[in-house]
Amino acid sequence: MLKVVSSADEAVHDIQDGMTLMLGGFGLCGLPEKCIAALVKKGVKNLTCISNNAGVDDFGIGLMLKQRQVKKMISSYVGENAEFERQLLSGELEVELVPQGTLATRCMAAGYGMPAVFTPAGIGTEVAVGKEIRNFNGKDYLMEMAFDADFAIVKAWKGDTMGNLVYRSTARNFNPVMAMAGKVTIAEVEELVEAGEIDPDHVHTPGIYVHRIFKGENYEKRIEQRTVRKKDNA
Amino acid sequence: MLKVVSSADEAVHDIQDGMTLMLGGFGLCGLPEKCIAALVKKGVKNLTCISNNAGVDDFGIGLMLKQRQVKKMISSYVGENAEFERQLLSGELEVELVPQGTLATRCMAAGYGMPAVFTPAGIGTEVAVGKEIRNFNGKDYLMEMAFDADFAIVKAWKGDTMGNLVYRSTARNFNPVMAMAGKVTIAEVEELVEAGEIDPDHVHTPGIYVHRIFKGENYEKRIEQRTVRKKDNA
Amino acid sequence: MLDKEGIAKRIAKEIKDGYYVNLGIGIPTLVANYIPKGMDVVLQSENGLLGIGPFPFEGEEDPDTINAGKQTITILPGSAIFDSAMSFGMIRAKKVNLTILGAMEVSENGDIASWKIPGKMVKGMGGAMDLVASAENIIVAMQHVNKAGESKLLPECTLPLTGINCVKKIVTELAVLQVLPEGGFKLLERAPGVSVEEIEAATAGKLVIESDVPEMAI
Amino acid sequence: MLDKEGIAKRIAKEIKDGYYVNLGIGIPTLVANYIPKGMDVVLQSENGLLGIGPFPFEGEEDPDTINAGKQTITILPGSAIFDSAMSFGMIRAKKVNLTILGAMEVSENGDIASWKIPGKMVKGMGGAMDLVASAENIIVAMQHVNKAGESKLLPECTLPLTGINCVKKIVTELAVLQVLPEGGFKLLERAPGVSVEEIEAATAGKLVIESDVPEMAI
Repeated sequence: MLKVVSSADEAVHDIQDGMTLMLGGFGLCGLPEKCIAALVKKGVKNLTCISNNAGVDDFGIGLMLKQRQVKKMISSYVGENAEFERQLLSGELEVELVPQGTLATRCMAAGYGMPAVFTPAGIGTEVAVGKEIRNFNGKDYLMEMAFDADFAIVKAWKGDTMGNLVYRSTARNFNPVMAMAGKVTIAEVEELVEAGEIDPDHVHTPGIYVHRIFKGENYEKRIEQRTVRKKDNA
Repeated sequence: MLKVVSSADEAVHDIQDGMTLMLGGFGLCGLPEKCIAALVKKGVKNLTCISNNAGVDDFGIGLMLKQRQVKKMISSYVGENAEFERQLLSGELEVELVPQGTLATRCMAAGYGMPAVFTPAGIGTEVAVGKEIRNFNGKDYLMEMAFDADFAIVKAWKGDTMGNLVYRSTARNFNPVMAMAGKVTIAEVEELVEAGEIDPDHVHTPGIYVHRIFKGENYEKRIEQRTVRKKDNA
Repeated sequence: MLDKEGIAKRIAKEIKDGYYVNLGIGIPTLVANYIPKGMDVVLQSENGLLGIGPFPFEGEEDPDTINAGKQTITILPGSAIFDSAMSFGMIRAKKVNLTILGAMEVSENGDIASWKIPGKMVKGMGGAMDLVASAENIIVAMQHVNKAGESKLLPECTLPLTGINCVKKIVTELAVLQVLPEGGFKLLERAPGVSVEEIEAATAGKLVIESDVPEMAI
Repeated sequence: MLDKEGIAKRIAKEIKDGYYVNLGIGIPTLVANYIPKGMDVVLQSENGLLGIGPFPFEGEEDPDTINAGKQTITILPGSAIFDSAMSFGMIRAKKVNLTILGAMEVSENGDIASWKIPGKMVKGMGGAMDLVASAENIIVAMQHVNKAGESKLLPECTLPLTGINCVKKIVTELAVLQVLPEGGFKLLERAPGVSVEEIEAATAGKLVIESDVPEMAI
């Protein structure tokens, strides 16, 4: 299907200033780190980024924030990033905080061709301000609109030349719902295989949703909160 | 989790007259044939059945129709069943025909806690009569309500004792969306394994959605349209 | 005049490299046989498959592997299986590039009727209403006239509708026609050996003939 | 008076066999350590996991396997992984039996504030708004008073809300309290060595004391 591109640079070559991007990942887990590096290198600006988190100071979307490439963040939790907080408090950065489930569901809505969805999340809070509220069966729901993103950029563990994707463990998170939602979807993978090497029953994101795919090299996969236990004496 | 039951009879023991059931399957593919047999044996009546099709005369939901156990069918396509057509034309059977995608999405809505969804399917047709129409971005959509089913009955290929399910090939179809949508969900499987034997990345229906699970014996898995090609001379 | 295979052959020429295509039951299913070799096309089956393969060899039928017409099929390398909600999700989100389906009637503004004859036949709409409501590129494959000899290309549909303002192109045994945005069937091509007059006689809706109408090459 | 571990221990007693439980960040995370052995409980992590296991052994951390607090974890046998939309789908559909989370303030009608201090701290609501809007069984684990010594159990919340009329029970270092449907904090249990008077002094909202309040057994 001619979806395979050679590099992150090629994959993001036509991302322009002012565009809206979805970026997969939860914290630093399952983050499209190669595309983010390419965007930092490319220096594209005034981006609106839809991503659950904003990375940390020196990794993930934090790298784009440091370079002032981001005009607006749409996220559910941004509490691990000092530079982010500084830009937010100074007014340099516009931020729309969205409940995490609402964020995921607005992505899914885009991928499923549903213009809007109903969720009770945020009823009675400032999230509800200016939004339509509807009561179904005695319970209030907010009407939330599907996202409209120029590009979705996701990270999978494995992909094939048809664009089919498989995620690994909790690195799945927002990636499949964002993969469905982009006008153009770019997938970076740790392993790129031939069509037929992924069991069709194991595909998480069908290739129809994926427009470009490439194999990233030397993933850093940084850990945000390393928590361990000691081995018991055997 | 004490989800494993010994038989289809035990699984359906508390299904009562007048209840609403979802039944997985597309045609005869991925049909919960053991539970249907148990419902036929039990003789429970006045059921509302939500299922994409109505089986054929002597298999699937057709067996329940023959016994007049079904008061109402909610389906997208019912064209393979003479007894069905007879009951429909005579007025014995109430039928709500729903576009297939709307049917699937109304199941998903229930499983995802969304009271209603928007779809353009049926705009300008008799399906739209009496329904709320909303325009988003210049296009009209119908507001369709989530289903409300007492039981969802699905068939999977493999399941574990935690209720996690894996489907095989196109026998997946409506099963995962219905599994999510029942107040009580019953899963019949061809192979029942211990917790830990299914790779968490391969689970299609997480066990949280499944309340009862059992291994069915001697699946018939009837084929509706056997189409083949001749082997080329080698 | 074309037979069913001929209609399928002509429609196959509308398919482009890289397309995802949904083929309805009947003549549309036959289109799969005429996709040029080497062209990268993926067939979507709305019961939950991208990558429909040919029918299985005798004795290799898998009851778990069927198409939306409930026929036993095979699955090609690089396929993906998904549930019905995702299947229609990708249809609604316009990820499928081309939809080919049958019809009982098409009107000159692109309305289609295909699922019900009041008092006679009610099989249901299946996935057709979802497909026609969302697809941007819809070709109807059908006979130009019904068994009673009446035109199926009408000013307005008489049967219950499947969808409105949606059909873009029609291929029949007589002709290839485009549904004009302002209404009307524009005659694009004649079937081999069929005259413009024959097509005019078989078309009840407004027929637009702009110039010399070429015979189709198939 | 209870320490954090004591609060977690007391909350663990609210968990029943067969429960699916979502544990928030902070004290709620500690609850996992006190679930009685042999009890079948599955912990849901809203980033997409049912079946959170203990922290990995040193050197066995997997960057792809984290909980909603972004901590490295392990996965238990019988787990399932899913995407964020399904994760919150099951939360909205009330499939999770018990939600335990922290708070900055709780009001006597069950409102909760937990995500923002205007002008000072805006980390975001994460999944908390989704959880409190849908869960039917919500326990708040928090300190009874803040660092300035002010009560966090109020007639009305002063901080931006996370959700309304949702908290059912509160466990603090001083007491276990039930939020009454008609409003008010009903004192159910005192922490070891804590008097009713001390709890009254630390509670700004309406405190309902119906009879002898037992000391909690942990």
